[in-house]
Amino acid sequence: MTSTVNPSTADPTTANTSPANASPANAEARPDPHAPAAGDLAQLLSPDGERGAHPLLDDWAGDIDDTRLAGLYRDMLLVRRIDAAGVALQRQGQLGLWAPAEGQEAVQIGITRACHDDDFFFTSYRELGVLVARGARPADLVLGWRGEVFGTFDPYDLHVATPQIIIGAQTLHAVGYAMGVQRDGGDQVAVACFGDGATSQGDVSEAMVFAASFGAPVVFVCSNNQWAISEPVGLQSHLPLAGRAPGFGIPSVRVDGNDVIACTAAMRWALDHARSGRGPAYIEAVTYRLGPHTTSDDPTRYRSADEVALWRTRDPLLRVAGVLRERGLLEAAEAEAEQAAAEFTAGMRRAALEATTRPPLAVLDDVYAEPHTGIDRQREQFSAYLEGFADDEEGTR
Amino acid sequence: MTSTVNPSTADPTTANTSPANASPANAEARPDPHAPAAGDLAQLLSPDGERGAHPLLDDWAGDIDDTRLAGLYRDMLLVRRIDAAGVALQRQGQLGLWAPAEGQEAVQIGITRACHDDDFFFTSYRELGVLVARGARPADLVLGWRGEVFGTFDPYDLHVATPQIIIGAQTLHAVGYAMGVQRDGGDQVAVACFGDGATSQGDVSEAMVFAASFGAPVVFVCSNNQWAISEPVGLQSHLPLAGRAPGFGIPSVRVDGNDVIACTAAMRWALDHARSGRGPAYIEAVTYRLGPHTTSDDPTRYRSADEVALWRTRDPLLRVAGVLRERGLLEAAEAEAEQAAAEFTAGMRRAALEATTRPPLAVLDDVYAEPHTGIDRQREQFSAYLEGFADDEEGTR
Amino acid sequence: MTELTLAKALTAGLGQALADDDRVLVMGEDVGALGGVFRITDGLQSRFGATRVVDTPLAESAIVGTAVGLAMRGFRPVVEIQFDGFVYPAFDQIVCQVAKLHYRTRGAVKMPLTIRIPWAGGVGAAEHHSESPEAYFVHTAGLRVVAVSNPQDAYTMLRQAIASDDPVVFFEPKRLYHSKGEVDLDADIADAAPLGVARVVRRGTDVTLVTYGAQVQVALDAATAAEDEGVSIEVIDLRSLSPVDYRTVTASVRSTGRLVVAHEAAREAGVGAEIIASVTEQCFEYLEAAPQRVTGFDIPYPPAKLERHHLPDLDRILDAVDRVLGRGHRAGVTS
Amino acid sequence: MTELTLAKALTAGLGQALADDDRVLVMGEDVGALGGVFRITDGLQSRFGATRVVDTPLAESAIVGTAVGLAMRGFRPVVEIQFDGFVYPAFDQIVCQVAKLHYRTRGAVKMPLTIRIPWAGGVGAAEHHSESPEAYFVHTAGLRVVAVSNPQDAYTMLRQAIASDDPVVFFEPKRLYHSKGEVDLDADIADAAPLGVARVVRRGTDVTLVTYGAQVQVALDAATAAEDEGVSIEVIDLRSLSPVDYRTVTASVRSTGRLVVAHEAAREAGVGAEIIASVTEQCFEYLEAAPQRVTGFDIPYPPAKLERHHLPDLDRILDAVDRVLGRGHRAGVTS
Ligand SMILES: Cc1ncc(C[n+]2csc(CCOP(=O)(O)OP(=O)(O)O)c2C)c(N)n1
Ligand SMILES: Cc1ncc(C[n+]2csc(CCOP(=O)(O)OP(=O)(O)O)c2C)c(N)n1
Ligand SMILES: [Mg+2]
Ligand SMILES: [Mg+2]
Repeated sequence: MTSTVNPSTADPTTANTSPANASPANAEARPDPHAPAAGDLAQLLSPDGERGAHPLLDDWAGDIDDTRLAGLYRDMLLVRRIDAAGVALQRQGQLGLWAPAEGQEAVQIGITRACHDDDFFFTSYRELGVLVARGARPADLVLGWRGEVFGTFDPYDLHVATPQIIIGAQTLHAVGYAMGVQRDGGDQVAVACFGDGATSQGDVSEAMVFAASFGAPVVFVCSNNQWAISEPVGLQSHLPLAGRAPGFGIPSVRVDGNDVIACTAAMRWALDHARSGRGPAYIEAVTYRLGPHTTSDDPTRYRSADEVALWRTRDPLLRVAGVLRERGLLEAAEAEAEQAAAEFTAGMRRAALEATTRPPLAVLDDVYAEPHTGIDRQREQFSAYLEGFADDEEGTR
Repeated sequence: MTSTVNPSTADPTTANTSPANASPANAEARPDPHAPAAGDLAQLLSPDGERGAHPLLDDWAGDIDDTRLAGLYRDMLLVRRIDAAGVALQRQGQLGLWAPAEGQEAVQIGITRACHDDDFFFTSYRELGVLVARGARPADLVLGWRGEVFGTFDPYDLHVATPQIIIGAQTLHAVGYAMGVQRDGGDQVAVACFGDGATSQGDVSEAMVFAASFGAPVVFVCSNNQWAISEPVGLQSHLPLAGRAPGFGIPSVRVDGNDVIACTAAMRWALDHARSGRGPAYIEAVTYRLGPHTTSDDPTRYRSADEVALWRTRDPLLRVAGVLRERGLLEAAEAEAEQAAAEFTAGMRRAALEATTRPPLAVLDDVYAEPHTGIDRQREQFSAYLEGFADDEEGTR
Repeated sequence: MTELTLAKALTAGLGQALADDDRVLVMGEDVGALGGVFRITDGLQSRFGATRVVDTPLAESAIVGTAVGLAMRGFRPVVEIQFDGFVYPAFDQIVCQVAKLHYRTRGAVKMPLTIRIPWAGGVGAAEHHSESPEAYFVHTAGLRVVAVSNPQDAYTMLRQAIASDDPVVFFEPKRLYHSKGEVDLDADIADAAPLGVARVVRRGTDVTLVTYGAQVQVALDAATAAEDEGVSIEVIDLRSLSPVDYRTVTASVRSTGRLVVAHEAAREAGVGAEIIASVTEQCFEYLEAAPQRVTGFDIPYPPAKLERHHLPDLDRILDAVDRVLGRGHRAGVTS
Repeated sequence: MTELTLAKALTAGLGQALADDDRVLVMGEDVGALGGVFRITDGLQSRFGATRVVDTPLAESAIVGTAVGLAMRGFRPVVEIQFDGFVYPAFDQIVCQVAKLHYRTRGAVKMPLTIRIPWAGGVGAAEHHSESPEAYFVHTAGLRVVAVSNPQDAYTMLRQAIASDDPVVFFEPKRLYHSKGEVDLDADIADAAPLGVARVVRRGTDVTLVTYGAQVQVALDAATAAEDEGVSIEVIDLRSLSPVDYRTVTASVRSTGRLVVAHEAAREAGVGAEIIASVTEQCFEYLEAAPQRVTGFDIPYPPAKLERHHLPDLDRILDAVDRVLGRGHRAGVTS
C-alpha cells in the first residue's frame, strides 16, 4: 500500500512518462502495485508481424484467419485514404477543419468489426474508422467538418451517436443508453469511445461509477494516442489508464492499439462480458496520433520528429501488410481498398463541391420538437427582414 | 483481468453491499483482483479493546500510549457532547439545522490530532471533530447552523476552510492549496475530507487526477459512514472505496474509522507520505453515521434498527473507554471531557441565545472585495427604502 | 376534485405519468426508499419498482448525462435535482447536450427529458439550498422552462412536461410544497392550458404585476392590499418562463399601461430584465411609466436569518407599484 | 506605443503581470509548450517556468477548483478556458465557489482569480467553439465580467483583472485576435480607466448604440454607414458587463433619447435585456422610442456556414437603428 517509486521508462507503450512536461512535480512516475503492471500490453501481432499469444485474448481471436485479416486490412487502408482525403479537402478550403485519424485505424476498425450492427457507439470527433465501418456515406464525413450541419446522419441508422466534441460527455450517454438496454431486456451493448485526455474529465469517472453501480452493458474504449493536443498522456496520468477501471469495479485490458487482431479480440472479450450481463468492461488501446491534433494544429511545437518516426515503425497497417504480403494476399486487399477508397473519396469531393448551404431561415429549424412561440416570433421577424432585402435587392441575400 | 464474482457479505465493514437498494442490477458485487482485498481493513484497536498489529500502521502508532489514548478519548467525548448539544439546540428551534457527527469521532479526532497546526483542512459539513480539535469557539458551531452567517471563523486562523456543502467541491480546493504549498516550498499538507457519497462526484475524481499529476501534498480522507442520506455506499461502489485511489496513482489505506489509534496512525503515514514530497495519499475510514443525515432526516425510512444497533457495538468511544477503564484512567478522562463539554456547550447555548441578527443592509456586505457600482446602487436604494419605513414606523423593521 | 398539497400533487402527477407510459422513468438522489428529501417521489419505488424509480449515485452531471442516453434509447426520464443549488454540476450536460441534441441532429434525436428542481428561498435553509437559477436556463435556447405556483398546475404541468418531446426544466417552489389546493386528478392534459401559456390570476386595471412561482401568492396579497387603497392590480402568473407568453403579458400591459415584474432571483440579466425589455419593445407606446422590477439583490443568496430582506415581499412590491404609478414612495425614496 | 494584435497584447499583458508579481500563475490546457491553441501564452512557459505557467490535465472543473485553492493559498491564478463552449464543466466551481467565497467568509478569503475565455463567433468554427455565455456570468453575483474590443484594452484590462482582488471573467473576442492597434506597454494601470467603466468610442446625437467585444467594430461601421444617411450614432463600448457603467450609458441615452443594444449572445435574458430594462427604469422619460435589441437568435449556435445569419451585422444594426428612429424599416418589416 505504500508507494514504491519505479524509474520511468522512455517507451510510451509501457509507461505514461511526460517527456514534454517540464514541471518537476510531474517528472516522477508513481506506479502502484494495485494497477496493472506497466508493461502488461496485450498484443497478438507484433510490429514485426509475429503472431503472439495472450491468455485472455487468445480465446477471442481464433477465427481471425488470413482472409479475415485481409478484410480488416482493407478497412484500415480505406480509412487511411479517407482520412487523407479529408485532410486534403481541408487544405483546399473545402472543409473548415478535420481531425486526422491516421495511426488509429486498428483500434477503430477492430472495435467496430467486433460489434453487432445494433450495438450503439458514442464517439468523439476522431473515430473516423467507426463511422466508415458503420456505413457512413461520403457526405456524412464532409458536411459536418464543412460547417453545413452538425448531424450528418441519423444516429438510429448507423447506431452511432453524432460525434461528440465536449470531451468525455458522450461516456455518460453511453451508460444511459446501456441502462435503457437493461430495461428493455435487449442484448445490445453501448460503446463509449474517448481519448487519453478525456480520462481526466469528471464525466468519464462518473460514467464508470454509474456503469459499475448499475452493471450496465457498456464498453469503454480509451484510445490512448499519447497526446491530448499538446499534452502528453503522462500529464493526465503517470500510470497506465487501464489501471483506473478496476478500482471502479470494471475489469480492464490494456491492448496494443496498433494491433488490429488484439483490438478485435479485446473488444469481443469486452462485448461478451457486457452482453452476458456481467456489467461494463474497459479497454485502453495504446496507439498514436501520427498527424496533428486537427488541421489547425502544429505538433512540431510540442513533440519531436524522432517520436513520430518511432511510432511510424509501429504503423498498424504496416504489420498487417507484412503478414498479408507473406501470404500473397496483400495485392488483392490493397486493390480492393484502393478501389473502394477512390469511389468514396470521389464521393467526398463531390459532396463538398456540390454542397449547398441551407437558406438563412434554416438556423431556426429544429430548435424544438414541438411548436414554440419564441421561435415562431423570431422566424416571423427574420423572414420579414429577409423579405425586405428581397424587395430591395431581388433576392441577392 | 476478467472479473470473478464473489458472494457479497453482510458486514458493511468488509464489502459495499447495497442492502437497501432493490435494483437487481446493483445487487451483485463485482470485486476485482486489482482492488485491495475487501476484508483488508486496518485496525489497531478492536471493538473488544484488543490492541492489534498492522504492517503499515504499526510504525505510526508506537507512541500512542495510555496517556495519549486518554487525550484522544477526551477529545472524542467532547465532540460527542458538543454534537448532542447541537442536536438539542436545533430541536429547541435555536438552530435551523444540524448535521450530527455521532459515530464518526474517531476518524475526525484521529486525523486532526495527527496534523501540524498549519496543515490546512478542507472539510464537508459533517467534520465537527475537526473544527473542535482545531479550536473552533462555541459560536463558530452555532452561528452558521443558526443561519446568521455562512463563515463563522477566519479560515486562516484555524487552518480550516469554511465547511463545504457542495458535495466534493472542496477536494479540488485542497489540491489547489497543496499546489500552492509546492510553489512556496512550504511543508504544509492539505487535507480533503469527504464522504462515501462524494466519491461519485466528478470533482473528487478530478481532484485525484490533479493531485497525482502534480504530486501535490494532499491527503484525501474519505469518511465512509455507509450512507449518503438514504443511499447505501454499495450504490456508489460495489468495491471498497480505497481501491479507487491506486488506479489514479495514489497509494491508499482502508482503515477502521472507529479505531482512533488506527485513524491517527493512518493519517500520520499519509501526512508523512505527502509532506516528504511523495505526493498525495488516500485514506478510507470505514465508520458509521449513528444519527440521522441531518436533523431534518428520518433514517427509519431507509435503514433498519438492527443495523444501527450492530454499529452501536462498534462505537469508537466504547472500545477506548474499555481500555482506559482497565488502566484506571477512564474516570479522569471523562471528568476532564465533561468539564470541557459543559463549558463549551454552555457557550453554544449562550451564543445561540445572544445571537443578534445583522441589520438588513448586511446582506449587501462583502459581495466584492473592491468597490462595485452595482452593489453601491442597490445599497443606496435599499437604504432609502428602509429609511422610508423608519420614518413611517419608527424603525420597527 | 381532491384537496392536495403542491407536493402531493407532484407525487400524483409523477405516479400518473409512470402509470400511463412505461417509458417514463424517475431518477435522482434518494428518490427511492426515502421518497426524495421532500417526499415528492414517496411510494413510487414500491409501486413501480427500482428499475423505473431509480436511486442514482451522487453525481448530478451523470444523472443528467445518463438520462440523455436513456432518452436516446427511447425513454422519458424525469430527473430530480435534490436542491436548486445542486444543478450546476449538471450544467454542461444541460447546456451542451440536453438543449442542443435536437438541433445538432436536425430532429433525429428527441430529448423528452424533465428536470425537476425544488426551488427558491424563504424556507430558512442552509447555503446553496435557496437558489433561483431559472435565468440561466431561460437564456439557454433549446430548453423549455416552467415554474408552478399551485397544486393543480403542479399536477397538470408536470404531466405535460413529461409528455413533451422537448426538454423541460421544471421549477417547484419549495416554499409552497405544503400549501393546499383543489386538484382535478382526472382532467385530460390535452384539455388543460398548454405548457407555454401564462395565466391572469387576478384581473385589474391600473398596474400589471407579472411574476411566477411562490411570488404569485405574494403578488396576490399585494393586489388585495392595494385594492384597499384604490389601486387595481392585474396579476399574471407566467407559468412558462421560456417561452414567455407575451400575448397575455402585452395584452395586459396595453390595458394597464404599467408593469411591475417580481422574482426572487438576482436582478442583473434575470427574467425580469427579459420581460421588461420585450414588453418595452412590443408596447412602448402604451407604457405610461417606467416598468419596475422587484427582485433579489445582486448578491449570493444570503444566510437564512437575512433572507427576508433579500426576497420580494408585500411591501417591496407595493413600493414598486407606487413607483410605477408615479405616487412618490410608500416608504423611502428609491431613485 | 507599439503596434500589436489583440492576441499579442494579451500575451504582453500576461507577461507583464507574471513579471510584476510572483504570485501570479497561468494555468490551463495546452498553455505551456504550445502556448495555447490561440498562442496567447506563447513563450510564457519558457520565460517563467513550468511551475508558473502550468499545463493542467484536461478537466475544467478541476482547473477552476484548484485555482480556487491556489487563491486561498495567496496566489493570483489566471485560468485559460480553451474555448467559450468548454467553460460549462467549471460552472459549478465558478458559481458556487469562485463567486461566493468572499461573501461566504465575510471577506476573510479573497478570490483574485482571472478566468480568460476566448469567446464568441464569426470565425467559422466547429460546434461549441463560438458561444457567447457572458449572460450566465453577468447574472451571477460575486463575479466581475469584462469583454475587450481592442489591443490597448486587452493589455490594460487583463492586467487590471489580474490585479483585482475580485474574480473576473475575462472575455476575449476570437474574431479580433488578429486585429491590430497601438498599445502603450508602459502605461500605469492605475492611470488607465478602471475596469468597471464604459467608453464612448464615437460621439453621436441621434441614437445610442451600446455593445461590446467584436461587435464594437461592427457598431462603428454601422455608425459610419448611418452618417452617410444623416443619422448620428453614439457608440458605447461597455467594456464591463458586470457591473455595467450605467452612468455613461444613461448619460448618452438622456441626450439621444434612443437606444439600440447589440450582442451575439441569445436574446432571452441576455445582457441586452438587462441594459434595456435598467435604462428604461433609469431614464424612461427621456426615451423617444422603444429601445431595440440586435442579438443572436434564441437558438443553439448554428453551423459555421449559417453563422452569418445569426450574428448581428451592419444591416441588422441599421435596421434596428431605423426602427428606433421610427423610420419604417430599411429592409423588411419587423413587427
Ligand atoms: C470540455 C472540453 N474541454 C476542452 C476541449 C478542447 N479539446 C478538444 S480535443 C482536446 C484534447 C483531447 O484529447 P484526447 O481526449 O486525448 O483525444 P484525442 O484528441 O487525442 O483523440 C481538447 C483539450 C473540448 N473539446 N472539450
Ligand atoms: C452537489 C451536491 N449534490 C447533492 C447534495 C445534497 N446532499 C447533501 S449531503 C448528501 C449526501 C452526502 O453523502 P456523503 O458524501 O456520504 O457524506 P455524509 O453526509 O454521509 O457525511 C447529499 C446528496 C449536495 N449537498 N451537493
Ligand atoms: Mg489523445
Ligand atoms: Mg456518507
